[in-house]
Amino acid sequence: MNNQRRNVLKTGTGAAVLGALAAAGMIAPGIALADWNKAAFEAKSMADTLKALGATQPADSKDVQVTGPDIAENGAVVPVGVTSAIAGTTMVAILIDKNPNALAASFKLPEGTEANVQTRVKMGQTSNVYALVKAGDKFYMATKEIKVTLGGCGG
Amino acid sequence: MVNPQKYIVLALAATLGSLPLGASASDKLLDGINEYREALADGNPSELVAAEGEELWKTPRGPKNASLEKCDLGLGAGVVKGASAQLPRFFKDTGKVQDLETRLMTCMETLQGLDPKAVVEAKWLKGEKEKMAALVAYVVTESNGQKIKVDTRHPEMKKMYELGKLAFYYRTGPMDFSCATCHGDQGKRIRMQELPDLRTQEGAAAGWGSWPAYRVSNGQFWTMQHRLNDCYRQQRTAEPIYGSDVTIALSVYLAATANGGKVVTPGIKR
Amino acid sequence: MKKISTLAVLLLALPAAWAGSEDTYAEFKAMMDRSFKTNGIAAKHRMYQLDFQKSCSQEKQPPKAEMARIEAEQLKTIRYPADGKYFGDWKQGEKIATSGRGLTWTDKTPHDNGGGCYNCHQMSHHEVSYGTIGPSLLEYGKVRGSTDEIIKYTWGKIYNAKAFNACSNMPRNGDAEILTEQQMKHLMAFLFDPASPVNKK
Amino acid sequence: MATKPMRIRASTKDGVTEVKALIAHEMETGQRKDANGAVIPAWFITELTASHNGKVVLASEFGTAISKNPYLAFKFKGGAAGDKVAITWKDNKGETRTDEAAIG
Repeated sequence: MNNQRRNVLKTGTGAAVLGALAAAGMIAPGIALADWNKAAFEAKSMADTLKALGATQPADSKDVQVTGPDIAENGAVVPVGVTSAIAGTTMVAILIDKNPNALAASFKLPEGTEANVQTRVKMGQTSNVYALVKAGDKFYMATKEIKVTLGGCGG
Repeated sequence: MVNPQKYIVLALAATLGSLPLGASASDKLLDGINEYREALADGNPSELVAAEGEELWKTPRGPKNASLEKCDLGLGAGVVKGASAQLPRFFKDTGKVQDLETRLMTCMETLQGLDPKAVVEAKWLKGEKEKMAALVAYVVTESNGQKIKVDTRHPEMKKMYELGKLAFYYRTGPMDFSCATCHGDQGKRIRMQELPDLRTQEGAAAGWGSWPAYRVSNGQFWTMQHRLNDCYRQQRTAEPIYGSDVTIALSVYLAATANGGKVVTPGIKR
Repeated sequence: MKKISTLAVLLLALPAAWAGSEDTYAEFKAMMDRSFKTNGIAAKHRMYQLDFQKSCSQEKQPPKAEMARIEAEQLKTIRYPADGKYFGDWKQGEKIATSGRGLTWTDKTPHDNGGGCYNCHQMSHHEVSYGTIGPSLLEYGKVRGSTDEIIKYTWGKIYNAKAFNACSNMPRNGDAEILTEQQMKHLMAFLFDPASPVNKK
Repeated sequence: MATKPMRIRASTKDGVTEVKALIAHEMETGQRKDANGAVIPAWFITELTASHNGKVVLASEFGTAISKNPYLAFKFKGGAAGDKVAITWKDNKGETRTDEAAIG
């Protein structure tokens, strides 16, 4: 279908960008203490963040999951995780649409490490939370809305 | 027992009419929040504070250059395991009923030669109060899983219980609040926060048994003194002095009411 | 004027309202006196009770006659808007209902307070974070209508809830100078205006 | 400013080791103001690496949206009781710290 074809095209572009980044030495081929991806962490929108990660318009995948509660009592600490059932997942990242900077964290997974990472993030407001996953040279994504409520008395 | 207050609330609800949000929608929201709380329970950042406290407990300090390892928290010199589950208690050496924090101040004074004033006067989570919080985190971690077991047989404990109960119902200040305003009825919420009914064993156990705690909203570890202090701030009263008798009396009332409940300290809270 | 009358009332505190032994109570008063200190705007005199506060500081409510006496006293404190206008702007009212701030020792001025309404009441169709200490006020105006009687009653309830229920949990927003007359008018609009989310889905 | 120790727990079951870590760090966003209205400068962990017996098992990059006192849980294949799991972090001020724990 149309959607599928578009995705193939998109990942094609993503791979090209990635290749360029790798060539420029921004993505280390081996896993060392990689340089912090300033461009990605300082990007504001989802689109700019994906671009900075070399993952322009990744494909939605049911094999990727954002784990976390439906509602958080406090936005300062929201337990969130990413799991991927896609073989050969080498990177997972957590993005929060409505935060000032969308990218919360990224994790490179050497062979033998499961694609299942849990952490805790800050959320300024109710937002879609995205899991971005890289397997082979392709990017996949999943999303979940997490509501942030007010807790006790405002004083 | 008939609770007239409840009838009035019900009567008012009937008079003022209007249907509350469907119970199922509200329940679902609370289920979601419970799921959130469970996800936080594993990996309570209090552990970081407790680790500091354990270190501090063993580190010689003060003019006497001594550690707190000989501190008697009620179960004998140096016994930390289970000690806070049995506090407050009457201590013969000081002739007073003491909670964990005032007892730790006694130990700091007698063993280390430190002036308790430095703790009392410090700002929350600064200087000596930051150190106190760490010590408290360590001590209460050592009572996790135990049963609340406060001995109220001593006449001084009995007296403090009565005074604490009076303080619990004492309405004052510009908003006419008492502790009971928020914690004197069953099944109530303040905004989304469920309020334990501290008059009952179950409610008191839920409240007393899960403080001190790490508060995720500000990333701070709060001792029970800090908790009570902020309750009074929200009640719009004047400020209770750190370690003052009203804080001890309330602690005795709450702990005694909670007797038999489970200690899950340090807790993790909104 | 107001302050003087409250002080006078304070001196007339009723010994009968207190159930325990007088010795214990004297000890309790002494304990409260030495346990609190002034911090910023939260002055120590806040610890000294008004007579109705004392009557309402027990496990059980005071006897009916006592309740009625308090309610009659409190009813006298209510001041209705001099200009006869009861309604402000519901949008401002919503902000006041949402804010739970004010009058603590971390607040700089005692004159910039929220109503804290959502702490205890459900109010609008869209705010899910509401308390249940008080009754739901959802669709308040829609359900109750806006007769003069209802409007006057509601104003009085906001101004001094103790006039209608001596030991109500609700603060005396007008009488204790928590909210200004203008703020209470905004709250009235929030409750009654058909366009307010209290009444409109 | 002295760094504070982290808490690392590692346990192995059916050939998979689960690591849970709590890291003491402010994780200040740089977007908050203090009581006087002055911006509190950003101060946060940027990179965190976990290794098992010297081999990297996780390489992370953090932004300011990671909560104060970060929590991290992940799993890797292999690992035996007594093996060392080490975690190293580096923050935007150039501070760094390493702690390790034995798999239990």
